[in-house]
Amino acid sequence: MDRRDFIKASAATGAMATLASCGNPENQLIRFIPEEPLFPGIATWKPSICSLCSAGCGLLVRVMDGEAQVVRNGQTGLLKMALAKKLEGNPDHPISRGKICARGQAAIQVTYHPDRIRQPLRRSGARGSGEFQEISWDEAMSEALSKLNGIASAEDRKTLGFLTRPLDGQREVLVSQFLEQFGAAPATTYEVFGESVLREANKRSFGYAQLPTFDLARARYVLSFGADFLGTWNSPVAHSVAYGEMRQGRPGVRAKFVQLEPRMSQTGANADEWVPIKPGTEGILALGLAHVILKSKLRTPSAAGKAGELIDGWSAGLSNYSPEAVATQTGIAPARIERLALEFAEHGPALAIIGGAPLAHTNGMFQALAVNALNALVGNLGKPGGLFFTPWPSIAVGSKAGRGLRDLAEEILSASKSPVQVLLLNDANPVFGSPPAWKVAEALSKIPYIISFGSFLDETSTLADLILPDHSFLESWLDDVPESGTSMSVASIAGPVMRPLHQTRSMPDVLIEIGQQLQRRLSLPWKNFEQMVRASVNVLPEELSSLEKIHEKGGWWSEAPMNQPNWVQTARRQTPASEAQFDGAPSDYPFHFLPYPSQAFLDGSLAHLPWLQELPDVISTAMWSSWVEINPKTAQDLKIAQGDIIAIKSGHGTLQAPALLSPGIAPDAVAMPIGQGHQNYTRYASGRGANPLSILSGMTEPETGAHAWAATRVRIEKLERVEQKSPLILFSGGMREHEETHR
Amino acid sequence: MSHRWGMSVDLDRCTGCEACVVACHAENNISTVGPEEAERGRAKHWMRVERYWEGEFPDVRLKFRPVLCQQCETAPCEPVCPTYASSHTPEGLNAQIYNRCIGTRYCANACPYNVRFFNFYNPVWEKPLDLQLNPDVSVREQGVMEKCTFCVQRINAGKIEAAANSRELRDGDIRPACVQSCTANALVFGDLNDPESAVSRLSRSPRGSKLLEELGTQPKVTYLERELWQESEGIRRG
Amino acid sequence: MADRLASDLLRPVFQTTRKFYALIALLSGLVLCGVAAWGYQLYYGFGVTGYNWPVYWALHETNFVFWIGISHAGTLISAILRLVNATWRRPVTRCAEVITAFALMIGAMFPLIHLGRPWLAFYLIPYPSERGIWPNYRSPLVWDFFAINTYLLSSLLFLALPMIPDFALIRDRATGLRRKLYASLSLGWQGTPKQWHRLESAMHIMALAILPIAVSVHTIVSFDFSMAVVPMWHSTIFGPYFVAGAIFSGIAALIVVMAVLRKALHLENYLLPLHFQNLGKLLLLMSLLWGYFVFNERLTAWYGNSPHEMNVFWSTQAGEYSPLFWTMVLFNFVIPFPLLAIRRLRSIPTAVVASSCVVVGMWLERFLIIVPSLARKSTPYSWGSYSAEWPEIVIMVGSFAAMALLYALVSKLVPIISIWELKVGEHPRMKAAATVPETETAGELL
Amino acid sequence: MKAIYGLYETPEAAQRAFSGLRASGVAASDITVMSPEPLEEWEFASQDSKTAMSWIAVLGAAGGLATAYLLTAITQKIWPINTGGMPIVSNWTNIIIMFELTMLGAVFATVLTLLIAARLPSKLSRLYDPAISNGKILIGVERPQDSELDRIERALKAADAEKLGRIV
Repeated sequence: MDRRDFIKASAATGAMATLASCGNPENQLIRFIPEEPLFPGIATWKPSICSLCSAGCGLLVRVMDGEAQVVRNGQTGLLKMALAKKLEGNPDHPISRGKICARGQAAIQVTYHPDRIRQPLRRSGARGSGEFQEISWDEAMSEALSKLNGIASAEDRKTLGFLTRPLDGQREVLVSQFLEQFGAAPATTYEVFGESVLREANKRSFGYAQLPTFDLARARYVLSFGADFLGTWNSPVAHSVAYGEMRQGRPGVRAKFVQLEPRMSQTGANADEWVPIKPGTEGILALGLAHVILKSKLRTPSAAGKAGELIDGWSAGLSNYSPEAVATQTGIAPARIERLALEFAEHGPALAIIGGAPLAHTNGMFQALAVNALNALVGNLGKPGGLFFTPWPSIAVGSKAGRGLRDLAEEILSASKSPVQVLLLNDANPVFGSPPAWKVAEALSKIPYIISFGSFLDETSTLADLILPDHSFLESWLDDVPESGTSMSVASIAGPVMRPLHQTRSMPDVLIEIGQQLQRRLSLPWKNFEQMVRASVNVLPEELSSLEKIHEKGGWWSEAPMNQPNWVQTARRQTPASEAQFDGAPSDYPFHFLPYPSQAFLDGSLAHLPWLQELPDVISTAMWSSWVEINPKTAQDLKIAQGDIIAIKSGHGTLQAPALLSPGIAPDAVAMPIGQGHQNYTRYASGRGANPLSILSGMTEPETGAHAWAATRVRIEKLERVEQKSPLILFSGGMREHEETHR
Repeated sequence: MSHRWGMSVDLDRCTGCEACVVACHAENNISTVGPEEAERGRAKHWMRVERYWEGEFPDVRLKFRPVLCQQCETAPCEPVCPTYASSHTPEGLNAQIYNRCIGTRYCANACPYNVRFFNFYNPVWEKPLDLQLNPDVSVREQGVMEKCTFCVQRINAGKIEAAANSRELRDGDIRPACVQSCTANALVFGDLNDPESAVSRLSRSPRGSKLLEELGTQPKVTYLERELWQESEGIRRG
Repeated sequence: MADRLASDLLRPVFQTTRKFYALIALLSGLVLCGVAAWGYQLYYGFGVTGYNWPVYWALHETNFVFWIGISHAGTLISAILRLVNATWRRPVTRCAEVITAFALMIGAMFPLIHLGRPWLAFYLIPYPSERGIWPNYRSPLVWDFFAINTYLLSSLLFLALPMIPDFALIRDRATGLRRKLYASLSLGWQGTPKQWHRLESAMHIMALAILPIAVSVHTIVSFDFSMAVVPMWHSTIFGPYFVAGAIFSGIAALIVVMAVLRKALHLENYLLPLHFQNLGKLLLLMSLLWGYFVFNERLTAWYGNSPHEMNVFWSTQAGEYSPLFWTMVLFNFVIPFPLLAIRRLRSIPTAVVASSCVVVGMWLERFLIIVPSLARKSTPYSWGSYSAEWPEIVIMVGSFAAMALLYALVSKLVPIISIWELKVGEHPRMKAAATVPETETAGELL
Repeated sequence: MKAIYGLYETPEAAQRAFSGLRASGVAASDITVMSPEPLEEWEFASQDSKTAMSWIAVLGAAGGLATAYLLTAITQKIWPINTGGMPIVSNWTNIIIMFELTMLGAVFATVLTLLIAARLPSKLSRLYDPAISNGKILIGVERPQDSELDRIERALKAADAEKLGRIV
């Protein structure tokens, strides 16, 4: 009896079993025979790519046979199919090295989420009412086509908009080609924690518009300016793997790690020395350190090359950044500044990292350039234990940047007739993720027709008129070129690990299909996205490009020489302002408001996963809740106790959240994790907690237009009456290992 | 040679990323209890990352400590169980045999580490989340205790694999979900009866200590202390 | 004289007032509520209680220990009094032994109630099962199983045997159905010298046997806690501490019950101030003993200053449980001591007040032993707290109602004072003993 | 069956009747005595007061001990489960079970002896008179020789019986 028969048989028997067990009359079981070779109870491992964040960790997915209740062309039945059971890191993959973070571990719940959109939806109620009706793909596609054919003239075609979270690999290529051929403007990309400031700064300092990669494993001194690089920033898994080596990987050598930040992050908790610093003064401190180093003649200004030249007064030794001057601004004692500077200069290879909040100030560009200069000064660029840039394989094609979200919203609101008539919305949730001042929600609702590719109803996709649900990443063809995190040049490529659970279609396939069925047919030369991905491989060096080989590995990678910084084309520019501007006068708004990406939910896009909701945040130990971190002394002055619901008021709004007394935050600041406070995002996240982004000012970093989300000041009021109860749910009891309860 | 499974936890590597916590849920079919129950203290985390504050702002430190069942040699949870639901396997694991458990919760009281969890209600996976359940691990009904098993299903799978390829188990063949997922490689698992295994070597480290050692439970999990940096780069005990 | 005795003491058996039926109705109602609450807990799952991680034992266990403690009123005391042949005991013994029987039955319910899967409770019974496995004799819970059953069986026999002659008495006076009933209950007792003699020697032997059993039972209950390495549980003093506490609460309960019977059944001529005084002295003694044990336990913990123990210590002394703790001290010592110690204050009402305080105080003591230790175990990260939900509380109320109900019913079926023993007491030769001055009786009983 | 008896108000009277009967040549063992309370201090109520009850109790205890030992040690041997690093046969803990069952054995043995010795339960003998539970003491003779009847009756009357009963 050959395999297929065996499967048929087992399927049939299984059918009896299920019939007997569930005894559900209306699903008269039509048996779908699997295409995959499946053996009951035998697990196989398939490579994939984690697409929850932009790091692009390579995955191995444990796949086993199982019975899923599915709907196929109107018929309900049990499908014996390969089911993903567990996600693990791909040991060969240069980024993940066999590991993935907590969020990656939970990513599998995206595929099996009970509130996933299971087939196309058409809006049936008023916009934002969240009322939709299920329709067939044929209906959905014809409606979408008619809308796009509706904007036929060259003028009108400009009114097609595309709003997406930053894309990668062939998806990016496809979208830009689609828009270009259609005659529309390039796509608008948005994510809460965009890295445009750092990319631009790196372009100016080193010639690479790219996130940096750090050789932590071989570094002996790490100075991190507010970068939560072990938790949520850049490529956390790659960093953590290297961090382990940095700590205990080298006999007799253990690097020192100093973290400078006003609120202790998960990364800061691991520092040998944690230095609280006034928000927005990180760049000044960096130059202060440079000043000491130059003064002590340990390095010469020229050592910093172009990166130094970008800084005013660099060659003159940064005379106005004396420790005393810097101390008054940063709040760090002069002696400490000198000590840190000398340690940094003497314990090479040394590494300065900046990321996260310090870049989200109005002076973010200055801060980035300052830290870049500091790196350059100690000469760690492209050196072992230093900073370098991941070399990209020829497969990667950067695309033109479209309008920023803020400009888009402004244009739409200012014009009488919306300059965007049809909007394609892919996997971005700006209504939740952008400051109210930008008025994104109003702008979007002014657009006559919105097509969303979302898998879930969230604040933004509820505004859509038509929803063409995308596959989950485990069901799709994936490719990705990691921006950073490795010294190798990498192109991750993976096919689906399981067949679609619901009646969904992958967004690229839909684009290709639309492109080919438009009246003005676009020349997209591929049958489907799979073909496109396969084709893309051909540009890789010949001997490596056998897709089979790539496939079982989960991608293509080769040890390429580390990118040395290339100084060309970095034109001398005006140094940006060094002072950070804040929204709200200290007199009315005495506290810095520091939102931060939460360990579980990142920017809030993962708040719908129950595992992550119930994951105790490692510092607050809170589950299913949002909270405001406040220094115990401050709390005492304001008579605020643990768990009291307090009001946070900024010039742009008010939110309510329970107070969490935390010794790890400056007395003049309050911090709040981003992620909760969804009005509408599946049964697990809706109406839970508060969203700090909703009270942020719209200030931006002037040179890139990136949102300065760390630049808002607030005041705190203790509430006597609480409107909606959102309790603080902590997993832990005690705060300290040895409570002072002796006699 | 029979095995004695053990683990070492390098607190100097651990970053508190909690990948282990979620990995454990994914591997062992640990149900989430939801906000209302979590608020009432019924959340179940076989693996947790304890965090302890030291000092006050600005001179404040934070310590992380992953805590799971310590698989004690002389486990306080075992003798108190009236039905042998909690007993010792030949390979030194503290087994929890769900079928025998009548839910006295005595084992949980006797356990100094509070790593045993009670099912106050039947577990729920809202469809189709149940499709993710690991068929190698039984789900626990209302009224029984559950706890870390050192991923015994993986241990057995590893042995079967080795036998199938007619070879001895190699060090590192078997990795519980938490160890597999540990991003900084702080967790190391292996056979303590093999003096050359990574875990044996680490357990002998001068930085090593056991949790609540003074209680004489003889845990098989060794914690390697976090170190402090010194100018000289000579290494001082933390 | 025999007639007066019999008619007084048998009145409740032969006449039933409307008040009595009302009382029964009320109590049965409460008991049903308790049963319903348990049903609710069974049906919806243990989660309906306030139990949580890490406080896995709380109110149910408190009530278990409390009731087992109360049970030490009867059999133990009456056994002691029999052995030292304290003649004033005669009216007291039976109503004391009845407490034991019922308190044990009720207490033994709680281990069932507290199980996560009570339908599997039979796993504790040692029999060659298809599961090919026997109970784990290392587990204190199995010790409980044996100890409590032993104590219950022997207490029931100890209570039942002396009833036979009184059943015979009723048999000879009753008519119709009641006669049939008591005829069978009296097993054809006819009072031959042989029967009398064997009965008395049997009672003597059982009194001897029951003393160590009673002591062992509450020691083993204390083992449930002291065997676990939990701060403030793992203590060698727990055995005697619990036994003392048990007798303490037991006597208190007995005094309250006697006072109630005295009023309700008009036994003023049988339950004399003398009895309350002597029991009061016993209570005073136990109160001192209890205080002594608490001081020992607290002092060693405080002096030892081990961090884990101190966390629990302070949570009861000054922390969230301190109100309960100091109430306990007030009720178990500060109030009862003067009331019982000062001669001028001695009276039935004061004895009752003191006893009621002690009953409450001892319940608190059980709670304070169980919950704070679990809430503050060794790793501070896993600390928690406990607040009861309604199911536990209703079940607890039900258990108290059950005690009252059973007692009321038994006082209907059996003369609550052993008539024949009393007769022996009133026998000319005995007359003297019944009226000896207290001091002497006290000496007699110690 | 034939029987004759008298009921007496006080133990003194009963004793006189008893002595009278003995004097008139009735064997003590043939005399039936029934009283509403134990009256050991009187000769008539203190026959066959010897008993091995306490020794039987000790035997019962021994039995209980043996059972307990087998129950614990043997089952631990046939189902050897290692818990908490304790020995397979953990006598320290078994002692507790042994103690309890020992005591239970003693109690059961005692009660059984009582029931057997005191012939409980049994039917009431026809000689019994409910008046006993009103405090009367019954002295009587079962199956007397016809020849003796008058002598017995006289003896009983002599001790001024409240009531004389004859059962023919």
